[in-house]
Amino acid sequence: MKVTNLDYISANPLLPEVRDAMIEAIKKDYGNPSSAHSLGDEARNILEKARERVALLINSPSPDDIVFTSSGTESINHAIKGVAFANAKKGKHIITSNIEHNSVLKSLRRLTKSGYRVTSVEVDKNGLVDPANVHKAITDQTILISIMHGNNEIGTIQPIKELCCIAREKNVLFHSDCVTSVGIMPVDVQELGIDLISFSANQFNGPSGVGGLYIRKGVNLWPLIDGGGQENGRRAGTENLIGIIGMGVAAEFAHQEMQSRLSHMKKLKNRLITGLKEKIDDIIINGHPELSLPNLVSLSVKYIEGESIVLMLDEEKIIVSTRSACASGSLRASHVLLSIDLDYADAQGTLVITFGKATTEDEIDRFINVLKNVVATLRDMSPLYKKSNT
Amino acid sequence: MKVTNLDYISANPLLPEVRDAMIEAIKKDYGNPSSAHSLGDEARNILEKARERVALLINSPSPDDIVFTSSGTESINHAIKGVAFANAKKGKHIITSNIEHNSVLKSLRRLTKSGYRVTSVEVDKNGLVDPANVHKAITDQTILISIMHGNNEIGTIQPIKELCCIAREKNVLFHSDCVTSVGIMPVDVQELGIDLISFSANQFNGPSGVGGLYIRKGVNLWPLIDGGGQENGRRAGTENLIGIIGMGVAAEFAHQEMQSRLSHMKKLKNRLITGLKEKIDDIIINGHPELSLPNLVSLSVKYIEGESIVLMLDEEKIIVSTRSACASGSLRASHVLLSIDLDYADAQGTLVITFGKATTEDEIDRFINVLKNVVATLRDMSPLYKKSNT
Amino acid sequence: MYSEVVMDHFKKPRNVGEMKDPDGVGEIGNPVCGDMMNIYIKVKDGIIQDISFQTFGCGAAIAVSSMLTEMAKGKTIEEAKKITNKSVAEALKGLPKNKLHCSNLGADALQLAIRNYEDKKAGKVRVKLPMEDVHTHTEGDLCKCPYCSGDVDQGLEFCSNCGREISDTH
Amino acid sequence: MYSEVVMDHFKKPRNVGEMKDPDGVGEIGNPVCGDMMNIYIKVKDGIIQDISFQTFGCGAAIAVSSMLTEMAKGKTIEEAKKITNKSVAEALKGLPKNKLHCSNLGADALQLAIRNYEDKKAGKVRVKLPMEDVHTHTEGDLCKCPYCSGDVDQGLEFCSNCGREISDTH
Ligand SMILES: Cc1ncc(COP(=O)(O)O)c(C=O)c1O
Ligand SMILES: Cc1ncc(COP(=O)(O)O)c(C=O)c1O
Ligand code: FES
Ligand code: FES
Repeated sequence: MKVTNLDYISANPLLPEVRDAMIEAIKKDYGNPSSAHSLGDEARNILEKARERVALLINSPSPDDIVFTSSGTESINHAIKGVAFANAKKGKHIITSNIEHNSVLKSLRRLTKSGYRVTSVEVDKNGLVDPANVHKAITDQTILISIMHGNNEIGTIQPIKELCCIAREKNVLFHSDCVTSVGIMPVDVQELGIDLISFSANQFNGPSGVGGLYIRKGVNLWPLIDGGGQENGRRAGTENLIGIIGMGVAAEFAHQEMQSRLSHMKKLKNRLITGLKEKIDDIIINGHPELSLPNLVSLSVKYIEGESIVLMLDEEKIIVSTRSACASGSLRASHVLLSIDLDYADAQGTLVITFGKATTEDEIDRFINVLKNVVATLRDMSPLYKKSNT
Repeated sequence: MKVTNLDYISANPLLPEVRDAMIEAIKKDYGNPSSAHSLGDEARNILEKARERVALLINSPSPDDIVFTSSGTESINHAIKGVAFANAKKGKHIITSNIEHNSVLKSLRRLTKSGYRVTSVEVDKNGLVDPANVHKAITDQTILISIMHGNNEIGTIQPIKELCCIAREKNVLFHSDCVTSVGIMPVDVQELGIDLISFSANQFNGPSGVGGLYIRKGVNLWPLIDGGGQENGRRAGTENLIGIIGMGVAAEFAHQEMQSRLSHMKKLKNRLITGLKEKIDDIIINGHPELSLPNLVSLSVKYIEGESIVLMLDEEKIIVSTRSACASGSLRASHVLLSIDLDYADAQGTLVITFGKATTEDEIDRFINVLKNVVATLRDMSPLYKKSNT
Repeated sequence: MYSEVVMDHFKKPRNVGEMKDPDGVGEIGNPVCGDMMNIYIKVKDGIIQDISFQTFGCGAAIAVSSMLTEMAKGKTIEEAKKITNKSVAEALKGLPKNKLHCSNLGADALQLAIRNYEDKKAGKVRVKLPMEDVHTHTEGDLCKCPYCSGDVDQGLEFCSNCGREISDTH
Repeated sequence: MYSEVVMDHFKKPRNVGEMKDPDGVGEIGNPVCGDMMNIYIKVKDGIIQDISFQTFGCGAAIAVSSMLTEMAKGKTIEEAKKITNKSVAEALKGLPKNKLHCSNLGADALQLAIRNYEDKKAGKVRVKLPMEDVHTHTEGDLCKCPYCSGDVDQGLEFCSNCGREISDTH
């Protein structure tokens, strides 16, 4: 039986067109985009073509505002540490939220070791940040606000435009981890009025290990990686041209197909949520009912634990995840789920279901049916289930 | 006519076996190595296989000591900044040499903005560092010595083993930028007794934008990129699995074919130097006559300027470079060439000729003949040539 | 990720379920991951006649529970006391590094059940085993990971052995 | 990298070579890259009758020299004085950002040659045009790149416009 992949957030399958472009690039075996000879020219042209495509996807005023990186994580580190170091004279205070991805959290934690102070604002039960809280947290020492767009565990989408407005008014830079949103839903840097956004090719069917950072013109930040003059001096190191070419093609298709993909995913999401509620008792759908990523459902199954659900589904060739892949080595309950006041045991029984363009309604239906059985089996084993029934 | 590529250092062609492995990986479209399900297992296995192959190439005691990065440059930034920040309590003094690659220089320059002090030791006319000078430069504040293995502009190979000995005796960490040596000549981290080395897949016919960092067990350093738990917590971010697979295969072949490649390149290098000296007047071969990379010749052509030579050769479908690609945006004379006391104008007239496994003797011969004509044409145009003849 | 033996016990766990009128019950929660396990034993003539488990936990925890009950069944109390985390993990043909702590859950729950049985016989109240989650850090020295006891590099917020996140106080 | 016109002038440079008994000579060195250019002119009745160049420099510098000599040939001194870096660069259909400074070399050498011619006529000694290589940096403000006059982000050691490396004092 074909594998049903409902863990797109960990690894989006490559779009066939992306795959072909990358294979062609490997066969062509381009030169080094920095070389001052004809092999270099050819490579540089293809690199800049990819940059234009990515710029279009996020409506960047100029392709030059895009820096290619090796992952969403690198982009985030670059933005946060880069702004922090370059603006240390102005102040050392940074504001973030309680439900950020590890790459934001750990970059900030790292900075606290160099004397930076971090304020983390709470979210409500739906996972929403209240802009008023961010406003209140700003001091004259504040140099940066970093709040994510779509949460990767519960899907909640933050009011970035409103937050950017506040930041601009107070003359504070604003960065958003848009890894889960860019390429999935419209993200327009000019409309948002944002200073920095981080994103990752794999989230929109491009290759893994390729990311992007948008830097508004005039924003002050240090490179994370110093060396040669690549990427306009903003990020040194010979480029992963094959990956970047793949990202460019993925960006172009994500841009073109945005609306049709969105309506497909919304349909799947509705079907999934309705089906789950109908067939399985004692579940919680986490996150905001409307302001939520179209391709993600966060499901807490009471009385049982997530990893065992994942393993049992895996035996049935259904792939889901308990949380984003990069955190799956961690055994503690997710800080995101605890932040929305989920009970510890419920947090441990949470699945993140993500899907995409190629996912079918049949796959959704099969998932619901198989999950129903898995839940029954595991609940039979669970000390919590019995307790709750007596 | 087929292009004659004598600029391997900017972009090594992919080995056919590497190309095939990467194409296969793209077609397979692996999952995320961090995922706790079967797609993750598969991806993790292939990632670890690549790590083993790379470990073998440099004789690392364990594959776990290898961290995959996005370039030689990233590895270097990681090593230098990582050691500096993690050991700041011990001291803030770092020793390097005058002829390091930009990624070392600029990482160090960045650190000086955070209160670190850098001592840069001179090299002699052959480009060699004198270990006695390094020894003298060590203070009780010294935490790191970073000296490259094979120089990328003149080829000179430093006495790393001796330098490591000194460092160890003084309890100072030693990092070496081995980008030009790993995969080209034997580099054995255990025999060298070294703490950290940086390297890059493309130098041994792997893909661009994939690097490695060897970290001896017990060495203290901070990650450059914080976030998820990838690479044993040493480097966060979803992996560029396709590139890493390519690096693994390239490492395996570099390891197996090391001796035959070496003797092929030595033959080419001899032929090239002899031919040049025979056919073209007023040239200088830079670097050490023996302690030099087998695949690189640095040639200064008096009275004319490098870029115009490169362009004219390019018209004849011969690709060479004036210096490493990542520095080719820079117009100043190379700091490396000035450090070996080359005259400013001679430094501007310098070519770096690099070749590899697939290069033939015919290509070398054709290069020499075409160069002879180009040099004559440009000298006719040069105010310096006339002056020197009157 | 898991060995075949682990997967077999996970997929077809032996001795699942609550026991009516057990002679001893061991209940334990894992401080690392928040998972829970109950072990029920029935003892006759100093021999564990019947044993069953309930587990809220990861695949390893379920496999450990299952393997443990198989190992303990039919053993004397004295023999069963000798079952350790290590012997369970070995019987499972190993566990991933960051899952080694899951085997603690099993052996500890069994020992608690035995203690509960003995206490009951002696008329005492049930005791909970204390669990440590302390991360000791000696300045200058390498710290030890609280989960796998491996060396932890300073500056890392992960144990480089088991990959476990280590708390801020590190 | 270069336009077709640049490549054409580079590959087939016009008016190459030293001139015997020139009426004016302009010699200039480029402080950015260390390249050099000599321009020789022969003037009759206020018209540049002949012009030639010698250049030690990059492809752009050679193309600039060639184009410049073509543009100046046959022009009156007054007309030739109006030839600027910009008009040469435009005639070449543009230069890469980081090569814009190379066109300075050409126009400046021509102006020097004309000055030399006029000075000779007036019996003066030859003067060298002063060249600036100063990078002014106003704290708080964006600095200006000394090469392309674009804004330079602080913290960068490169001009983000032309890609030129900017000295340590930045
Ligand atoms: C000596 C040396 N160090 C570092 C680098 C940078 O490596 P990468 O191009 O992989 O970033 C190079 C690149 O050629 C090099 O020659
Ligand atoms: C919200 C969020 N931020 C950051 C990342 C890290 O991106 P990458 O995996 O490209 O390093 C992820 C990964 O899934 C994510 O979901
Ligand atoms: S992770 Fe909790 S017992 Fe295994
Ligand atoms: S780089 Fe010197 S004139 Fe062009």
